[in-house]
Amino acid sequence: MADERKLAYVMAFNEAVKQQMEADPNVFCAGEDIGAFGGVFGTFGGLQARFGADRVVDTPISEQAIVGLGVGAAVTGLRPIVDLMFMDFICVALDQIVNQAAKLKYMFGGDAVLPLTITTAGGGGLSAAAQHSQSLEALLCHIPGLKVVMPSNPYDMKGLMTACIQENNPTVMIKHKRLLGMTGHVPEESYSIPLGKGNILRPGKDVSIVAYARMANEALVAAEELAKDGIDCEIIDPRTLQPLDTDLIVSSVKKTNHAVVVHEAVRFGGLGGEIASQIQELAFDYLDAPVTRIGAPFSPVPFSPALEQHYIPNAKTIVQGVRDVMARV
Amino acid sequence: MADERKLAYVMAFNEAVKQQMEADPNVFCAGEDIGAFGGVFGTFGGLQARFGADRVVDTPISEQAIVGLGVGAAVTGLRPIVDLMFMDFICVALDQIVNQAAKLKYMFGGDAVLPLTITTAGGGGLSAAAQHSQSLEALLCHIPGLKVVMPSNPYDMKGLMTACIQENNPTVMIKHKRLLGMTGHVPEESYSIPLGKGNILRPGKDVSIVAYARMANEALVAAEELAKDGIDCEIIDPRTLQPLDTDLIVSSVKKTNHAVVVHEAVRFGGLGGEIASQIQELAFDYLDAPVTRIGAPFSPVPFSPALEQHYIPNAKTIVQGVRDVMARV
Amino acid sequence: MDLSVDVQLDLHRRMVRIRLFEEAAGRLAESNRLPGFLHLYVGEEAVAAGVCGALNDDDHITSTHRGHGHLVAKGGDFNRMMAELMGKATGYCKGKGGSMHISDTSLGMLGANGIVGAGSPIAVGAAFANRYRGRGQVAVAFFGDGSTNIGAFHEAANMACALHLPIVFACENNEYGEFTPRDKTMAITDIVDRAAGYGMPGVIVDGMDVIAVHEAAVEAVERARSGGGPSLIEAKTYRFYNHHGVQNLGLKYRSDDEVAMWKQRDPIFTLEDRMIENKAATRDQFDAIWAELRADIDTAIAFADESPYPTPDQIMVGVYTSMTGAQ
Amino acid sequence: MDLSVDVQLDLHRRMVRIRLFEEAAGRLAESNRLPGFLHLYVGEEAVAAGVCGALNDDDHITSTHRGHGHLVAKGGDFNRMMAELMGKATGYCKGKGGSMHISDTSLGMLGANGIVGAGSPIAVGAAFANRYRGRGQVAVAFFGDGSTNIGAFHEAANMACALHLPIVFACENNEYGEFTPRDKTMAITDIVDRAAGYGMPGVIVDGMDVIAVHEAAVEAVERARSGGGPSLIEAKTYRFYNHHGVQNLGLKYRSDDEVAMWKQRDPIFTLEDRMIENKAATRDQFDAIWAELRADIDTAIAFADESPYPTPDQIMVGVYTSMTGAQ
Ligand SMILES: Cc1ncc(C[n+]2csc(CCOP(=O)(O)OP(=O)(O)O)c2C)c(N)n1
Ligand SMILES: Cc1ncc(C[n+]2csc(CCOP(=O)(O)OP(=O)(O)O)c2C)c(N)n1
Ligand SMILES: [Mg+2]
Ligand SMILES: [Mg+2]
Repeated sequence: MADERKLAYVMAFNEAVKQQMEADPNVFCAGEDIGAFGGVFGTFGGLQARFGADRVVDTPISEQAIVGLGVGAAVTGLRPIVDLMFMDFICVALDQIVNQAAKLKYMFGGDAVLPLTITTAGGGGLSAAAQHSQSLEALLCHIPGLKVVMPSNPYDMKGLMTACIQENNPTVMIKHKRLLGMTGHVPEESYSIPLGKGNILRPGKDVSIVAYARMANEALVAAEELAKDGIDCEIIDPRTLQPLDTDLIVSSVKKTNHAVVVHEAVRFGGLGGEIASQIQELAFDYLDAPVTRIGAPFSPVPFSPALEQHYIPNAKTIVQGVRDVMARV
Repeated sequence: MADERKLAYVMAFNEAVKQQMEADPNVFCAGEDIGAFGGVFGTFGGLQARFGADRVVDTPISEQAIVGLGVGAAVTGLRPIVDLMFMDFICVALDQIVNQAAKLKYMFGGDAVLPLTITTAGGGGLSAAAQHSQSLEALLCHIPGLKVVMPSNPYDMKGLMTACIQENNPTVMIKHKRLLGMTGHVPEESYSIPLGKGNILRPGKDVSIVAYARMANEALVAAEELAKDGIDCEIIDPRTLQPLDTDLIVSSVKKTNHAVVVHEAVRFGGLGGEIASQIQELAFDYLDAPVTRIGAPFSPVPFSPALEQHYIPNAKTIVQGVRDVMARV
Repeated sequence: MDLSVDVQLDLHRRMVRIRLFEEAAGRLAESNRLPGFLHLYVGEEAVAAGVCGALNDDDHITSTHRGHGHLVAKGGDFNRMMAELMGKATGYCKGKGGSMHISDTSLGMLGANGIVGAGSPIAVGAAFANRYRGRGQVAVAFFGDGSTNIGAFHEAANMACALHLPIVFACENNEYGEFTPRDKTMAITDIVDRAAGYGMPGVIVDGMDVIAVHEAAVEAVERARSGGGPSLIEAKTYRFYNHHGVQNLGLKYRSDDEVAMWKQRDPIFTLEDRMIENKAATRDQFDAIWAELRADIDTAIAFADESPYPTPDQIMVGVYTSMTGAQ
Repeated sequence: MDLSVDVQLDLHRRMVRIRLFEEAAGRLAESNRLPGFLHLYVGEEAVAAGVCGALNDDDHITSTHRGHGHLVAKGGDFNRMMAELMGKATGYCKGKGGSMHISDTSLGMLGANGIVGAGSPIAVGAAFANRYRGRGQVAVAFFGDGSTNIGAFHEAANMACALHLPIVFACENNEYGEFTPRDKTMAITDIVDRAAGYGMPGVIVDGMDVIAVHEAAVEAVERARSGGGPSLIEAKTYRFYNHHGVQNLGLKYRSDDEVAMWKQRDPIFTLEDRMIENKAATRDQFDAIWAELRADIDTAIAFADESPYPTPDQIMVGVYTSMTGAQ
């Protein structure tokens, strides 16, 4: 529709936070430069002006204490949103994420509720080099107690971020830096998308492409290209990586008999291994070819655009991967 | 042989360190309680008395600075061995491991050599609960720039630890806490086992079991049980998880047509997903059944022995997993 | 400050409860009836008791690997504690946490913690929430001398000061981190020297004197409660047993003389002697208290012994608040 | 200390080299000729120059996200620096690191660093190695005011003091971390207040006065070299441009007056004026220096422009020292 409301991915995030802060006085935000400045990506823009410095808190450069602030405030009854500017910085705060936030409830025998949302920005494509471009979701998805979300478009961003804030468990919401400016239809009213429910971005019958975050969009481009060859791709965006919508993925593969899993993260040890393994475990007899995984090669993210553009998977690599799978006899 | 030299796993580690310190004055050790006390598991026992407090250094409780000490000393020409008492504590130091040690050389355009060995102790079975029992190797294996080693017996421990110290890249040597007292043949003279070379612990023709660290030993027990049913297991211990000996694994599966991958880590997102994916990618046409993965369920490690004994995979779960794979038609 | 006899007896009771619980746990551990690691608080009772005696029920504390003392001082239930240490289903954590994660959120005790330093940032979060709600609650972070060398402590202390939160940092300086003496791991003698670097007041107290600890805690808690911001209390204390377990393991790292010297300053007996001297209490009274609490311990051990172990179907329970995320 | 004219000219030259490099980089960034983030050092030249002027070639430094200034001050080559910023194969890091990872281990410059605080522990390692080898080398950790709030800084400072290592902690206190002023992120005014908490001496210097910085650095370096252990120098300074890039982005977070006040205290012009006043140098001399170094910059830009980009086959090169671990 020509007159549908459009919003950028970054503003969809912002709107979800704003609406939840309006709805629930226990929601607050804390992070570096998110207050007066609105966050380095503008994700928290305008929120301090609206809700005050007590609810939109500028913090020191102290990622461990930022997450700890969230853990302690969540377990004593608030609903914190704490921001780690770049996903690479989860490494600085991982103890609070993995050993505290994720495990507290369990270690306490269930006697704790942690409605904590950790937000961060992942992915490459900005020539930001090896410490500001990583996709480290595999580290988080392996940790019982966490939920991990990576939206691929503005609509999902708003709905998933709303769900994260409303969720009674620690969630990690990973924005993709290269999608911040992506615009799309986003309803003004508040809505949430259930965590753990994937989405068929494009129905198809020949091959199932499982792709998330920016790669879901690359897969859509690839599918158009492949359609010209008569290859009809079904694109599944799991949206939430933990918990993973295994049913959706497996039932698609049972239909198409071919699967390609794509992520921007390093291929070795990435979440693609989990997804591919589940597919072959649960749809073994339906597979006409091995599940193919597409991911970054085994090196840190290089700085130079001349290298990085070949490092990150894209529509072209996906086209090639799908062709290989389909060509197999 | 009755008179072959036997040594405990922990002493095999100790002997490798001692011999390398004797051979190379640039090798030193640093960590918490490793000096006068010899390390909480006795791994560094006697070394400070022998080499002095300048080469076997007690540090503050500062895991980031301990690894940083190693990074800085390695890049300026020494060969540090830095110890993180429990593997769970890599979360405290992950930035120095993942963003510094692993990437420095690459970010410098290759202009750096980092002969750094990080040692730690992983695994459960001691009722040490959720923050002292984890198997987090999957987090490390996903990171380009690191090598990751998990020996399953004293012989491999000495040879692999020697290789780690001699290696010109950052390595993480993960001792398994429940194997520390395991004894076995260990030659007195120094020897090294190449990183990246797996080992066939037991040859067999019916099913390939890929298992490492303590699970390799459980697999050996399982194999005896399964032999009674006439199932002949081939057990592959990759020993080094990064780089992984894919060739050895795949050629075994091509022979047996069945594969079971076992680790103590949480199944979801564990390294088993990578191994299973590689197997189905490279030996798809040889597989008579899907690759089965055995790992811990998706919860933190519980404290009570009444729970933990059912949480960690063991010979019994492996027997069951293999039977299921073999029963499939 | 002149503490009333009631307050003194309250502090005494908290200390004796800790002592008895810990001695019992130590005995059980020595006869291999407790699984896992056990870090005893014996010798340091005055710190937990003196500080928690200054708190309300709805104030929060975070703790360390050495956490039983803090939970007892905050009002922890012997039965559920002992059951937890034995890994029983009736324990505080239903057998999932054990000694290192013992907790009671209803008492504001946000968990023992197996990661050195990790409790302090969580206390900062609790303090933030307390101010946010505006009901005058405060938070206390307990931590050891050794833990002040780790980054998390530093970040927590600084953030608490930057945000001017209602929190007290309570340091148990027992001069050792595990088996390594303080002077090998820091170039300062007093942890309180770190307070100025964050912009908060700090005070050293005799950690073997529960009255001294309590008076400092009352002042710090009052400051926090009334909007005066964070402060640090360094209590000089000593653990009478080993870092974990009871006996010294392996090499000897503390001299007999040193241990004996500190044991002479036993915080409980010191208080009893003083109160008797001041005619604030009698030996008979104290004997009765010990006897009463000893009986509670016996009850707790019996309760724990008779309690069932959790069943394997409980492994996956309690990972998420509503079970949706598991595979 | 009375610095010789030669030393003053050397410090001046280091500063001008930084200024020219950074101004050129800023211009290139504004015309979109530099990929990625760019954190300029303009305004803070006296710190890198004053400190590095006190070091030998084989001493080590670690740096920050704002690292060009440190590399230039340690003797970095314009051509390779400019090529790196453009992502060219001839750059210091062969195009793999860029601005945030620029480094030259042969000059003892152990890398700019994209993780705030992460350089300091690495400097501690270098200092350890230097003492271990016993050749009298020292290490310097450069870091910002904001980074002193992160755990890694704290652990590094404490460990250096505990091990009594030959190291100098050089703080560039420019009063902001990104877009947030110091008083929002810490309750102290002077970073030097943190030194006592580690047991090291600390000194505040005027970071716009290269002579003052240099004199403090000479003393600290001499202390470290002669076995006197770590110390901290806090240089009060200011960045003239934005946190990254040149223009202020988004909201204004510093007043025009504040920026103007600091710009008046330009470290280079201050030194030039003083030297001219003292008859230690003439305007002509300075003009010649600027002209000479400007020509070097032009050469560097041309070199970088003409250099090839790395080819895709280079992606997997340099991950491991001998390529065995990759898949
Ligand atoms: C991050 C981390 N590092 C190391 C350890 C191992 N550890 C447990 S207790 C302890 C000593 C703590 O010393 P201190 O803070 O002084 O407390 P104390 O035991 O003396 O009460 C150490 C090193 C740990 N649990 N966590
Ligand atoms: C661990 C980490 N947190 C946050 C950032 C983002 N960041 C980059 S520079 C910076 C400000 C650093 O302030 P300061 O240390 O004072 O250095 P300055 O930029 O003022 O020179 C921040 C927050 C980062 N790179 N690393
Ligand atoms: Mg201590
Ligand atoms: Mg600054």
